[in-house]
Amino acid sequence: MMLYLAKDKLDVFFEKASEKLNVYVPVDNTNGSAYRKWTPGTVVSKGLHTTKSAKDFFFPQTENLVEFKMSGKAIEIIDPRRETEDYAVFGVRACDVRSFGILDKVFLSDPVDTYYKNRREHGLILGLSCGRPAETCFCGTFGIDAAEPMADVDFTEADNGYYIKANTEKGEAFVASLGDIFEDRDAAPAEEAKAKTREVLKKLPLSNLTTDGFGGDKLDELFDAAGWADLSEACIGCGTCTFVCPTCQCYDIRDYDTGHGIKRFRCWDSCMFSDFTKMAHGNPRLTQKERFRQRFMHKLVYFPANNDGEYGCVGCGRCLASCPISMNIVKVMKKLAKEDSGK
Amino acid sequence: MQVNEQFTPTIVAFCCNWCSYAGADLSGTNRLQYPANVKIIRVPCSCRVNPMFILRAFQRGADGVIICGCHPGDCHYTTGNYYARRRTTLLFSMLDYLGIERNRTRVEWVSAAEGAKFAATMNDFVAQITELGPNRRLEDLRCRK
Amino acid sequence: MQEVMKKRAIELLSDGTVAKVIGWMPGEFSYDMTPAVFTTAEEIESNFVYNDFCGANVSKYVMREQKKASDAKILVFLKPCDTYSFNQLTAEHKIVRENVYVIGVGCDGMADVEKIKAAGIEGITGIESDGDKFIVKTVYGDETIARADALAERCAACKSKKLTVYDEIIGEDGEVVENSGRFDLVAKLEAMSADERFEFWRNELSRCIRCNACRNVCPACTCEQCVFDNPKSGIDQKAAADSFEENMFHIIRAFHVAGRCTDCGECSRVCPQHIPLHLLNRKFIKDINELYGDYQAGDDTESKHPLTSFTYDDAEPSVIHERGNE
Amino acid sequence: MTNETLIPYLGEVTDIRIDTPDVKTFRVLTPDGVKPFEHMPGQCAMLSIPGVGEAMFSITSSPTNREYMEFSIKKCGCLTEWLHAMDIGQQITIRGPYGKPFPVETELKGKDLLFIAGGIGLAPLRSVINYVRDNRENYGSVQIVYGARSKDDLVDYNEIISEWMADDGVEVNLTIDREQEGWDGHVGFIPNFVKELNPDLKKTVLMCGPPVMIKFTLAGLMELGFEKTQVYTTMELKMKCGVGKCGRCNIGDKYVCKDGPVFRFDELDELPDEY
Repeated sequence: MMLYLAKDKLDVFFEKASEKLNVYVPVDNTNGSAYRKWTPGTVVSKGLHTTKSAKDFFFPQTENLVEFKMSGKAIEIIDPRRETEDYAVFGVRACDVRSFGILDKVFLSDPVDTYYKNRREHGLILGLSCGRPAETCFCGTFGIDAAEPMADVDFTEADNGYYIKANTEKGEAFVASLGDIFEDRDAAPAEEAKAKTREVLKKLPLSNLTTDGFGGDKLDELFDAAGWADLSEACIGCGTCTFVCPTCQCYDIRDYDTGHGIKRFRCWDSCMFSDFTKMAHGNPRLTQKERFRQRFMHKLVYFPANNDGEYGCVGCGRCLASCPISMNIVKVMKKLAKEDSGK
Repeated sequence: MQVNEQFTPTIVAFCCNWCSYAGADLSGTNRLQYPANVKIIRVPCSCRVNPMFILRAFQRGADGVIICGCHPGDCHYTTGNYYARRRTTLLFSMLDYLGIERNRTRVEWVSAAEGAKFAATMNDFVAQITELGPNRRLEDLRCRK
Repeated sequence: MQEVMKKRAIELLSDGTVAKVIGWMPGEFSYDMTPAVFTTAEEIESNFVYNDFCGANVSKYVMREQKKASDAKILVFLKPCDTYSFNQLTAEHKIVRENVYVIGVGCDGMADVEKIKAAGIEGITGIESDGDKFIVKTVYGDETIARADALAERCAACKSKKLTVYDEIIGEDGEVVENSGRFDLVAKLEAMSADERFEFWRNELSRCIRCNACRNVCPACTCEQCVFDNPKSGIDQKAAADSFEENMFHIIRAFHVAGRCTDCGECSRVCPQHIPLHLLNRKFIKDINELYGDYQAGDDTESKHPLTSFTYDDAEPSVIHERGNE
Repeated sequence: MTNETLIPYLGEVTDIRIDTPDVKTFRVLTPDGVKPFEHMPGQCAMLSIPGVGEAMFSITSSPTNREYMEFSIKKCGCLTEWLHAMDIGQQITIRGPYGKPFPVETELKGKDLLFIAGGIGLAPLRSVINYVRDNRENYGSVQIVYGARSKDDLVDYNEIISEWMADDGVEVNLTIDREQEGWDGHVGFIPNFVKELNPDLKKTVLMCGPPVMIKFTLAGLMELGFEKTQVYTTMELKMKCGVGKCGRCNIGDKYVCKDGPVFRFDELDELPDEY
């Protein structure tokens, strides 16, 4: 048996949940979607992915770290943080759920990033299994099952409603707190829907992509691979791939002078930008080739080397859809693997 | 927008060194009054005013920006203000297009002899901005005091 | 067309006319071509593609290649709209024209996969052109879409199918399109109230993630160092931390290319957040046309840009304040 | 203040010494007049002037100095220019200590040490040198090879002459790049000087200086018969967070701010050549 929520009761669910915490849902905008706070009347997007990933919730694009007041030679240091509210994010796909685990490995490792941790602890993830994966999806390559997001609570669409499964204590408590809006039902339709999704996943064009040839021990072979020059040739050095990526976590720390104080904020940064490693005495990555290589080496070699073989990519396919010149991690992996096997 | 009685706008006036700044000077020596909340920034020529200057003035809390230069034909550098004229026209049009109150910006040609015109212009502009209220559409919230 | 292009590229490479060829290489799904530089006949033979999805404007790559080696002879295939950018870059001395062999490629408009996806077609594995429609193969079964419905937004309002610069032509040269309707949306916005316009642009620009794709892809953005990257400028904002910065970046960028923008539409094409950035550039073009006379950047390499010229009786800035509907 | 990694402590500059035309040494205390925090030789700290920037600097003073912390800083960028322009009493912000120190309590113990420094490269090594001098019984012989462009560019020449040279069991070899009036010491570049000195192969080398000096000196040491496992250096890359998260100083699977800045050359060999 499984808990079930009829589709026409989804709004009731959001309303009930909103009494306890802020609920964010994907909402359509021009040719894409983004998370918005649910309010009565909000229409939930039916799309597969939000344009940006859900990492914003824990690691926002910009965030104030600390403020300074300057007077003469003296400085006053102010911690600007306020209490974080509890919130839930609905409609998170399996790939994005996995990405949070990857971000955790960075931000929750010693020394813990308290800004991130705070948001993470206040957030509840409501996963949604995929029904119609896109051609750009390759989560299977990284061992992710699009039918089982493994979030705090998983929603599976079937039988004109959602089948609900809590995977964590936090999720269970949340489901229990909503009381009787769910009904008990036989789980068979949910299993059927998942099986159907898995069938589609097998048919996807990138379903045969493997991580063979990549990993923490492949530094020497891959770093000097001939393919990087061709692959990076057309790269325009923008940050699109980085900013839509659910696992990219590099950041910059900058000061902004407001005229009556200094706000020190951090913001997303991209290793694809020419000034990423530029310092007073020079720049160790002078051309786009090196910057481009860094991004993919980090996901496919450096990250697994430091994290028990786990790759820094979840196969969500956002970069495939949004790169201005259609260069992406799949093309990189295929070309380098081909080169490697040709040796 | 509700007009706040207490509202005293911050006005930034970019004045060309050769005409308008001298005009401001003359209005001062003639003891003509214009509000103290007009902050004059002296520039070598009205065409020195980069669109960025105007935006940054708004960012840092200006409620109105006025650019004053020599009358067309009288530019110390012969043609500078002709270029400024095209640039400011296009920029103002763009700001208007973005829905930012068009009356927050103005260009006036004020010669070195027009001290009275300078004071009158500033008084008029300050009144206009006071009526518009504080700049909210082109404001950097971090800079709000 | 692809085969003719390949043949000419190989011929010109073989007879030494050029040393490099700028074209496209295939992607994974037949709609995701990547611009590429070829140096051998074998590479072209096996990896050169040209189809309805090669919309990227490659004129800026000529500049990049010349920066690496200024005297290398380069072959580039340019669509009509790309030729305008090419001319503009030549006029600004960013491209050495003598070292480029331009093959103009006739164009009837490029397709945009976003439009196909927006029509609800998912899981695309292959797209075949079939007369006035596309047959789209997907994991959920085959679909068809009319070519007109898959046409990129910018191509639907094409300003010109005329090749303004070429050494030879493949396909057919076209004409400047009269009444292209490209200013319709701008005019619609102008007719709105200031509040509506503000609302419209906040909604669009607030999605900006400052990935810089619009800037980096823009053939008019050729500064050695952008003011937004220069730590000494005081506005080297890396992220749009405030709504003001979202506005400023796009106003300044549009202003800096005003008069030089050829309206190629790359900025809107590459925006991952689908912000209609071309509407900013088109506003400037429309204003310039109305205030200072019709001007098309990249028409030729001689005429003076409207912002580096003037007439004695230009309109006063006050014309803006005297317009209708506040 | 809190123990938040990204929120700095307050520091106050209590003394500024002009060492060379472009190097000044800043003494930093907390506003209460105590040392900001404890560290080990080779570790770094993030110094910042709010509104100007934040950057990583190696701590020049030795941990055995219980009273204050010192930073020798060369003027070369935006922040350092600001630091050079400030007066005594100026408050700054400081956070740290960051990075892995020289292994003074493990691998270096009991060893004969050879320090090779070029220009401002003496800054991180000075901390080790003074630490070793203060714990003399734990280490063997100490030889210091230090070179700069000119006599005026030798950082804190005073301490070198009056303290290091006066120490028993510390050999100091100085060199400058070009002949100069009032200089009767060695003239020549460091790589060649090291070869001329022909140090004992048993020594462990700690080296820091401009990349080109490191490159040629290392080659020279290899020629003499040293092993890469005997040579340590300390690196510099752009850093923002200092705790291995912002990704800027990432080379291979290492983060220079966390896994470095001190590396042994055989460890560096395993990293991609991107520094």
